[in-house]
Amino acid sequence: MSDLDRDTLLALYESMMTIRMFEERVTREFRKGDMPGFVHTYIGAEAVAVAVCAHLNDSDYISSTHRGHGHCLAKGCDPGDMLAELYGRETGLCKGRGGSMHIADFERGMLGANAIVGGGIALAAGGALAAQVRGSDAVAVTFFGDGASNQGVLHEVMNLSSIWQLPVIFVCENNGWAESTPVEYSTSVANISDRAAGYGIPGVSVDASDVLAVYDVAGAAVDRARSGEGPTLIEARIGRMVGHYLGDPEGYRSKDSKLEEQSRDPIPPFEQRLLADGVLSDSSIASIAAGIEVVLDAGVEHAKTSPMPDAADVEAHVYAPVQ
Amino acid sequence: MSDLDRDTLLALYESMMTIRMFEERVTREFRKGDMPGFVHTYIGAEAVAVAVCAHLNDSDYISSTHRGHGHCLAKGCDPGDMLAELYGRETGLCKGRGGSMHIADFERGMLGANAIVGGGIALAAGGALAAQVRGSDAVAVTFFGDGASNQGVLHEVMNLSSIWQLPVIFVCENNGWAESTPVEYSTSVANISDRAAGYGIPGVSVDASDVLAVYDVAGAAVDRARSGEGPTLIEARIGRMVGHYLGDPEGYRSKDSKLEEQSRDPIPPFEQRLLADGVLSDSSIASIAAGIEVVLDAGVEHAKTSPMPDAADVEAHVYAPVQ
Amino acid sequence: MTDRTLSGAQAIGEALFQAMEQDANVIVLGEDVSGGAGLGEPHEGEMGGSFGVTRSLFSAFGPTRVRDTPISEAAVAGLATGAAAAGIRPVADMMWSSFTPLAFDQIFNQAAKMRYMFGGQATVPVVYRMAMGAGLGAAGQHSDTLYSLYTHIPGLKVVVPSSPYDAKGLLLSSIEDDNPVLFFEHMGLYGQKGHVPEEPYTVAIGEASVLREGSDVTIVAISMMTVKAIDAAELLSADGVESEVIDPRSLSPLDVETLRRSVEKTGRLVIVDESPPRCSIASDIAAIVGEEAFGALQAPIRRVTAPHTPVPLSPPLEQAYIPSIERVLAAVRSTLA
Amino acid sequence: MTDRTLSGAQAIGEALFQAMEQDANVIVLGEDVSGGAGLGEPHEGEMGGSFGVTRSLFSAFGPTRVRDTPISEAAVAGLATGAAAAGIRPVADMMWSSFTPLAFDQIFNQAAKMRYMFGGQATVPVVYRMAMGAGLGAAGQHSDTLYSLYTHIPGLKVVVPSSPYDAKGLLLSSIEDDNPVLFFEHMGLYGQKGHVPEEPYTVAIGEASVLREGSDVTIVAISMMTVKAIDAAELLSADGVESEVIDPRSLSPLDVETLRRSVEKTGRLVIVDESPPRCSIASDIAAIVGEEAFGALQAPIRRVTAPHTPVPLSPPLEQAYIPSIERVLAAVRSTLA
Ligand SMILES: Cc1ncc(C[n+]2csc(CCOP(=O)(O)OP(=O)(O)O)c2C)c(N)n1
Ligand SMILES: Cc1ncc(C[n+]2csc(CCOP(=O)(O)OP(=O)(O)O)c2C)c(N)n1
Ligand SMILES: [Mg+2]
Ligand SMILES: [Mg+2]
Repeated sequence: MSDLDRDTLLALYESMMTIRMFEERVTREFRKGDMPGFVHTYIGAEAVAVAVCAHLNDSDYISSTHRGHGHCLAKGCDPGDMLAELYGRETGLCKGRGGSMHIADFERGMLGANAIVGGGIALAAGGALAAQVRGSDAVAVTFFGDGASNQGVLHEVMNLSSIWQLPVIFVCENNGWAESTPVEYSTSVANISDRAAGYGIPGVSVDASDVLAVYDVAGAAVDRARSGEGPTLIEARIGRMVGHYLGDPEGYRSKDSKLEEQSRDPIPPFEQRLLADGVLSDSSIASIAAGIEVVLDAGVEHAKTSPMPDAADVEAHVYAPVQ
Repeated sequence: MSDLDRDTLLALYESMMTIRMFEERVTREFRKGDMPGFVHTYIGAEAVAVAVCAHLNDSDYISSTHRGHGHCLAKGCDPGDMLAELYGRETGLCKGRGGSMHIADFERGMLGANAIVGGGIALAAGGALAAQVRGSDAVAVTFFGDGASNQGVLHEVMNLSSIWQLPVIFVCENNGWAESTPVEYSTSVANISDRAAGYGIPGVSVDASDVLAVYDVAGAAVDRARSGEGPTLIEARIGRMVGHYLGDPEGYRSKDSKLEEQSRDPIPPFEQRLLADGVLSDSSIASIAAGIEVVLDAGVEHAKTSPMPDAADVEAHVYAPVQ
Repeated sequence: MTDRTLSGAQAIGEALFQAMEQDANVIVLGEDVSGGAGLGEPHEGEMGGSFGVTRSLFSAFGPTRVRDTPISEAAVAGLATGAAAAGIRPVADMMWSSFTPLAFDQIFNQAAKMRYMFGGQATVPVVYRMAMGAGLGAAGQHSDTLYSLYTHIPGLKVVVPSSPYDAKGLLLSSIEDDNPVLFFEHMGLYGQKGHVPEEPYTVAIGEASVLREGSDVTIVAISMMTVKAIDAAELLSADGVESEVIDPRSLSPLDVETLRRSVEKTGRLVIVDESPPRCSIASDIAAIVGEEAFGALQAPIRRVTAPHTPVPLSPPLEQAYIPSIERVLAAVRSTLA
Repeated sequence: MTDRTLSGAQAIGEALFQAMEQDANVIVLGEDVSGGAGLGEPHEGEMGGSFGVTRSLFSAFGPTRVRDTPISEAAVAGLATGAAAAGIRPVADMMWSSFTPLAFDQIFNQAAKMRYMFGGQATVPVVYRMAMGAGLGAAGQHSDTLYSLYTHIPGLKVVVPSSPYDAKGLLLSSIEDDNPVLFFEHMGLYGQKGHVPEEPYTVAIGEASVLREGSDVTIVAISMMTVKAIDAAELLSADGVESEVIDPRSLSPLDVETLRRSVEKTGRLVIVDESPPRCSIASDIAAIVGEEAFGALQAPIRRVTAPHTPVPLSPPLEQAYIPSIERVLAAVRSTLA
């Protein structure tokens, strides 16, 4: 078990709560009908993004998925700018061009959500390649799902990253499902982490209802990468507490199995533990939540009052100007 | 060691010799300059195609590579029609449209050489899928190189074939090189067969300078597939006795290393063994060779005297007619 | 009977169902085509693909012929291609056309070329179905049309239905066709209602449909742009301008004859296409008709297309991306000026 | 100095060498770009890619900046894209353009769209180099041109040099460019000899080159089709027909202005393009010029293209596939008839 100081523990907690409350707010706002596009929330997976990104700084890169809000927030993106993006506003992180599935923040090394399943894997490894070429100690993390683990590009990139000893960490968020398809059906191996052996890199599975377990595993992988020892594959096991996307009727799974998955929520056990250890108190929990609520209120207000992009600008931002 | 009858042993030998002599003849003819295109010979790999295809019949499928002559011959393609194809003649297996890198013979389940490295892997698995859908006991074999083993499609197809228990055998011909790139550099695992574990299928490496060893391993894999037990990955280790393509200056490897690889020729030890066992004699060896030479002479004659396609037919064969 | 009405999604689902009934060689495979089908049991609440199109198939035809797949577009397209070459008739659900780039080698280098390279011995009766188009706010990596790319590729057929009736008939033709067919289902088609006979029927691939006759200008519209074209034509009619609206229905092969004849009559051509303009079907039709009906043309051929950009999320931008009725009207008027 | 002559392959190699000298952020990666480089030691007899273009790089710049890769086109293109987004300038050697379909998702869905989807924050200075074209008997799966496909895609630049001079200058521009550039090197260019200054210089992307002036007909020729166009022009000149021959040099962006002005002068346009005709750059130029110079056109625009087929192996078929001088002459004459 990690021997973390109070501040780190609190930061992990607050970061997880920020994601959870952000996603719950997005869920409510989305239902009102004025948020465009498709939204996939990160509810239930918070421990992964938070525990991994706790080891990263702004020079480090991450690439994300269609389910990217948690990665953004954990990497330090501004919730208000994110909300403005979700609402398609000119003030959004991507000026409203991308939305939930294509949100990015290059200043924070956040190389983008990706609506192509598996689409971010090579990009993050590219970030790691750039770091290696420059001789910096930056690392890169690519988050992807169990579904994405069957995309060919993962195989290619794990192989290439291994032979070049790139500072990249492969984080597979195994929530048991790819849309309606269960991982037991789609994937020919018991532990996705077992595939690491085929690439000569360490592979480890971790129960991601335990944020501290993920923290340790991720810390070791980031250290390895930073010190030039190459990639690691981490399989983080989570329950998919919600539907695949906002609005998913979920006809393909039973109420019982969903309840079972919801019981793997990473937040309550961590909260209990921090309460027991005196790191949190009922009142500090309330005040953290209140603080986040203030940020989210302001964020939603910012988003909804921001201007839409001008239709006349539809052709802007396709090409970088020639110097 | 296989306990094979005389006829089978002789058939294996004759088939290997046919490939070797075919390729030597092609090499000579190519140097004369009137054979178009790029040619990659199968010299040194004979044991693989021969030992694997010995377990197959015309209802079984194979897919091949840019180095496909050996697979064709082992699957029963006519040498004369192959030569006509290499010369781009209307009488060729593909009416001169494909040439060496795109030679096929659907009547023999030979789904094509493939000039895309890794391009045949999914096609053969598709053949296996068709067999499974039809409820037939046909199997499919896909041959590919060590270089192809790093293509993403292999990962996808091994996974899919495993979960569907398709009757497909993955035969990786590891000759140590992909063009000028050594497998030790390109590939992040000691044995390519070790990757099978990531897909829940058996993986085995075999020294393919020993045709009987390959015969046994392939037989077991074909039996598994035919009886519905699913795929196998076989890594057949061979030496690359020749250049990557006809004309390769091979500046990237030393004479010594080439000599070492040439010492892994599968034919001499097998010939010695058959001589020792009385299956072959000096005179039967000579008469087999003479018989093959007759076929090749006739084939080259057939090829060179066959008409070229008519330029006016350049647009034929793009689409199947609508019934 | 004659007023039996189905949505585009239902019409496509019915075509698949009937094709599978008629021919045991027809199989359906793709991500979530049933949904949880891999678990073996037919079940309530099947997903049936992203738009419910394939919902009825698993229960009726079972796991051998209706196969959920992992997320492995190259393998899905590649196995479908190989299985077709080996004699069955797979219908691969590629979900959205924007995902086909992951399978592009299988479609471009394998399926499309196989018959030609092998001198005619290969027959590759595979259909790749896919949703496409902007309008749902799915943004950059889901909303591409891509039919222009596939039209460039010899060996493929490209089908773009714009009504439930055509969707059913063209899909049945596509499944019967012995060539690889890219079957593009626009977002807007799924919800559209229209008359669809219950019995199986085919609509020939390669025959354009004249949706409206007119003598002043020809408007060729691709896929659901037909709706804008028809609306524009009605508005123009009020001004006394009679438009002939043509839906090519398939882009490869293209019914050049019908287009040429119309333009010879009207002397004017506007093409409405939701793809970006460069090397697009709009350019292609303009080039072909510009050559074949040169003498008849009384005005430059106008193309109303998406801009040369990816598809944006934000609603005002997405609306600016999709060709509008106003732009169609302006283009038609410019040919009359 | 002024008569320093290099082959196309040498000119491209020199551009890469100089770009790497000038900017430590430039790296080269791809299958066999050195050959055996992975073994660590610089060595004699480097392969230097399929055509020896990159032969000098590994010894000069070492294994960090010159990287052989496994055969993993998607990873090669994808890592190059990601590395570019992360601030370096990778030049990815894709070998032959026919192999880029394996990397199509990385190029189409990632590299091309990144800047737009992310509201302008991404800068993706990656170059994908590739050989292309028929003529070597490499047949169906090696000989595609494919520049038309990439021209369709917003966010990409597409460069098609036709002389050693342009190849060097355009490659240096491409590497300096902050956008993803597809750099197409025709087989025929590698062996072609021409004047190439030793010092680094750039040729601007987006500026066509008028290879020959003339007032009777405009011939636009893509990549090495320029050679056929020039030869045809000389033959026509003997008959008193003066052709203006234009090489667009880049297809995206396209120098429409130069094309339009020429056709306004000549009133006639023939386009020579080695790709299949449908949704091709030939169609695209015909559509654009047909619209912009409509009033000036005295004859239908003729496209001389490959047929709508894959590339055949057999020499007479391959020759029939590639546009011939005879076909160019016939097309020009038809515009004058
Ligand atoms: C290339 C591609 N194929 C299919 C889809 C459609 N799709 C979106 S999310 C998804 C499931 C992804 O599953 P997983 O990777 O496990 O991530 P999760 O949603 O479970 O977090 C699918 C199939 C897509 N967006 N991109
Ligand atoms: C997709 C693709 N990438 C690259 C090439 C160029 N190429 C042809 S053969 C070859 C090496 C293949 O190595 P391997 O798979 O080991 O087969 P071998 O030649 O050793 O039999 C390469 C890179 C190609 N034909 N197709
Ligand atoms: Mg999942
Ligand atoms: Mg090899």
